[in-house]
Amino acid sequence: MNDQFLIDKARENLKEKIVEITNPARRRIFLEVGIDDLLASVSWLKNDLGFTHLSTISGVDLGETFEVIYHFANNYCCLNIRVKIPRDNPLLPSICELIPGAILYEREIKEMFGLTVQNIPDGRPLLLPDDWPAGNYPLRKDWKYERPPEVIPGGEK
Amino acid sequence: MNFQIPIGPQHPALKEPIGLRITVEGEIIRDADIRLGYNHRGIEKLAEQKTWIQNVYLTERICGICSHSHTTCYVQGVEKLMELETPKRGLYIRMLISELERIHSHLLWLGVAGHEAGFDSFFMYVWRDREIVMDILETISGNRVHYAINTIGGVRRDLDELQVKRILDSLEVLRRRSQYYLNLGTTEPSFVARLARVGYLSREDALSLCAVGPTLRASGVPMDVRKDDPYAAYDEVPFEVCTAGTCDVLGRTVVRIKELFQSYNIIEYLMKNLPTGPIAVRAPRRAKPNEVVSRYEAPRGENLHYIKSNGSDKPERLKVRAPTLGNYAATIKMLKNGFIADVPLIFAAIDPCICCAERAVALIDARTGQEKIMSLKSLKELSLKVSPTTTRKREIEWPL
Amino acid sequence: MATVNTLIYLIIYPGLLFIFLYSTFVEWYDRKLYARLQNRMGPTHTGPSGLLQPIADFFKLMAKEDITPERADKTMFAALPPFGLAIVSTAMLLLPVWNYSLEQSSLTSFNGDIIVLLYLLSLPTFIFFLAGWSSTNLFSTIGGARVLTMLFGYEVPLFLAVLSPAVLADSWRLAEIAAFYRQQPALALVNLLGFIIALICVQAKLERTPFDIPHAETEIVGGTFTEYSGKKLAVFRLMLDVEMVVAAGLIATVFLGGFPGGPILGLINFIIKTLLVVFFLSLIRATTSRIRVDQVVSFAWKYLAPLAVLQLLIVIIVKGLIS
Amino acid sequence: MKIGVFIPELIRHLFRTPATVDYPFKKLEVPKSFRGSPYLQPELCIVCRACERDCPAEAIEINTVKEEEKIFSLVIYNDRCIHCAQCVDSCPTKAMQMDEKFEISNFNRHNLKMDWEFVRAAVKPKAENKS
Repeated sequence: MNDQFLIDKARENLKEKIVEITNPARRRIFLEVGIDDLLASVSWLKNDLGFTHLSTISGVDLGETFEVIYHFANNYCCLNIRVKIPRDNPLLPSICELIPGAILYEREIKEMFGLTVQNIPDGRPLLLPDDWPAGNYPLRKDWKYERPPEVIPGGEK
Repeated sequence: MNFQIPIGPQHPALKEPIGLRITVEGEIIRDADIRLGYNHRGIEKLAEQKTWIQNVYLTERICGICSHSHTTCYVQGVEKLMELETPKRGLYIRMLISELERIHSHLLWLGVAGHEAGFDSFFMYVWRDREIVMDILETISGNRVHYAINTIGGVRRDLDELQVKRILDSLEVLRRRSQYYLNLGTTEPSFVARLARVGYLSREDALSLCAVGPTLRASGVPMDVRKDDPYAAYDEVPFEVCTAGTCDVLGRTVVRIKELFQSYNIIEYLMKNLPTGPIAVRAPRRAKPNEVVSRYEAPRGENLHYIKSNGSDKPERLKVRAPTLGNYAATIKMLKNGFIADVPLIFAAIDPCICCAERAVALIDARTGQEKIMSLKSLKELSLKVSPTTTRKREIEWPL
Repeated sequence: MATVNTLIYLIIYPGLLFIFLYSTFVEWYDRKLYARLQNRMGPTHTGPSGLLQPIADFFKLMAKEDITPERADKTMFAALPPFGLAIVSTAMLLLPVWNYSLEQSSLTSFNGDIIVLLYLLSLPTFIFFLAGWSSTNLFSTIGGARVLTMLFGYEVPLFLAVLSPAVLADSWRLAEIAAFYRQQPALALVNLLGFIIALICVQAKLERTPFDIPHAETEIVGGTFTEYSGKKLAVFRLMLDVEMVVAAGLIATVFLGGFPGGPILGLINFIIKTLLVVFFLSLIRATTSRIRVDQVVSFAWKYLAPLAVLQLLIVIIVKGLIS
Repeated sequence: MKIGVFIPELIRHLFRTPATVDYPFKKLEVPKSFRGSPYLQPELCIVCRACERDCPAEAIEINTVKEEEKIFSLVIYNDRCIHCAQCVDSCPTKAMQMDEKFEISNFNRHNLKMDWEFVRAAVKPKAENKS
């Protein structure tokens, strides 16, 4: 297994579903697919190539769009599937059917970026407090946290 | 009859806050639920406001036990972004610290496992011998916990002959002691009775729930980033990936002790083949717009940092996936149908590092949305206030 | 004179004052030994070599805030610690230290006192259970349930193991059993198996590792004692110490030949023999890890109980041989 | 499985000196390169502000006292300091150094503040640190 083999495989199987495929470094492949093709790509990756280990799901706020990257890994390579979803309609299909271990990462990304994950088996808040105000998504770029002035207990400045 | 037990956020078995809610039937666990966030510090958000060099120390503070893992993972990624060629000697010293950290982390885990099982003597002995590693780390880096040896482009402190000799000498002691603990941990009847056939996680479950590190390897999956995706100079160093087929806590113990021996071999190789030359190159202050996925095998498993730069002196996004987070889904699976008595052991068996897995913003009042910091006095008043509705009615029924 | 003597028995020796001082000393001994076995220092600074540390701990706890949970059964919650202490102190009086004469039975030494002593040693277990239960804390409740579950495991082997020497000595009086083995020390060897079983069962009764299941801190926080604080906890701790002394004294009486020799020599005998037993108890504590409650029950019924029966059989055979 | 496999080790250690140290009365030695708290050698400081810029904990503050007389003040907030020694690395003239104190706890955070008022030094940065 090498990078070129994987890229060829991807081109062969996914064909026009691929928006972009890059290989910036050895053992690193970035594959961009459309949001509707995500489940098909993940299922191909899992069933045909045997990538069962999902390392994590990262989200990036690009302003107009959100970029969600699924980092898969096997014994050779780290393959990253990238999808872009528009900010005004942040819908993301859940991959928990295929990869049960994705649940915590999906819950995290749901909370932090305010994405709606469709068909998520368990959508309760994970990291943020129960009384967190609705509509605040900390990792979005427009969410700014102002640091309160430092209060030193029992001390006069 | 079912009833729920809260394990945490504050519990003697947990050294850090995490919420486990366990539904039990008598002593048998029927269901488990996990709640994070008690230790969430917003590091990912904070990292976007700090410079590349400041973030080295920020990532170091993600975790105390595997502080070197996070910096190495981060620094490796940033070096790729900045297209720096790290000198060989720098890489070797970096690997030395990471293996020493693995030894100290595994020994710490072994002690904690003993403590959770009520085997305090074992705990004391293991931790005593762990001091050897801590002392070496202190002499090399100048601190016991946050080594701060990494910098972008290499490492910050060099090794001298005396230190190399000291490391090689202490390896002998550590090898002997580890062999003793391997024998002891697998033969002491009461300890084995607590470890064997506890927290079963089949190979299939381990793979589908994306477990990492020793948890995965104890289920018989040889997955180790050092072998699969060699970073630093791991492709030059001979070592083996340790696995066990028992899929239980005993297997995880054995995998960790075997990994100790591999680490001793790696350190021996590193010290005997230490290249000469500079230890670091100078790093620029800015990085070109790019992205990188950096992986690292921390003592607890695969550590992944996704770094995106935008051309400024600050990262655009730093995503940290600590190994413990990857193991939570598997832990819930392991807890089911176990005994209450096994909760601390099963939970400890993934070597949870909760502050790793979480990265508070501030106390925000739910009704008003306003931030406030409660004074000690008002907290005291709140705690002393007796609810008028409390009755002395007994609600708990016979649990057996 | 008899009244003065009785008062001395009750209050000074082997009564309350002696119990208090000696049990704290035994706690110190246990802690120090446990620490040294683990290559630690143990209590160091309060008094010479930290001798006064348990007493300091006791008074410190006495001074701490005493919290009663809102939902707890308050009367029961408060009554249990002194009640438990009274029971174990009463049990202490039954040990044949000085307060007995072989010829004549008295209030503290009579035929059948071994049964009374065992009965008094069973009561603390129920005290612990009730303490856990009346706290109404979830962890306490589980701890209380575990106390009772364990009781079913170790109580029968303990009775069998302790009573078999009595069978051989043909007496139900502690003083007479001890005197019997003093006269025929070789026969004490017959009870070696029983001695080991009794040590293990006493370890379980005292809830020390590997049987510290009812208050396993890493599992169920403080178990039965989760809600106890301040004075009540101090009394409970003292009670456990006294129970340790009594249990060690019982084993020493039954298996090691008692404490002959009047006030002074008897005291020395008592100290040496109980410390020996406590040494074994500490060693067991240091050697093992905590086991699960289901493992306790299966261990007790699979191994301890059959071995105790075997011991009884040996005793009956030996008894047949010598008579 | 063996019963009592741990006993020989335990008994052996019963007669050995404990591994622990009677801490506040006896202290272990700190290694030479220990990273304690940072301090300034004001005669070397050229006020390049590298330490202030690189400090991850924002524990260093440099203020101008009198611009024309080149008098500056440097404050180290030791209550915020994370003892990473980045300031030592960043300093081109080695004006920042670490001491070897480790018992710096205090009841009042303000007592941990250290400040210097000094005239800017005219030392040239050393070549090897610059390249």
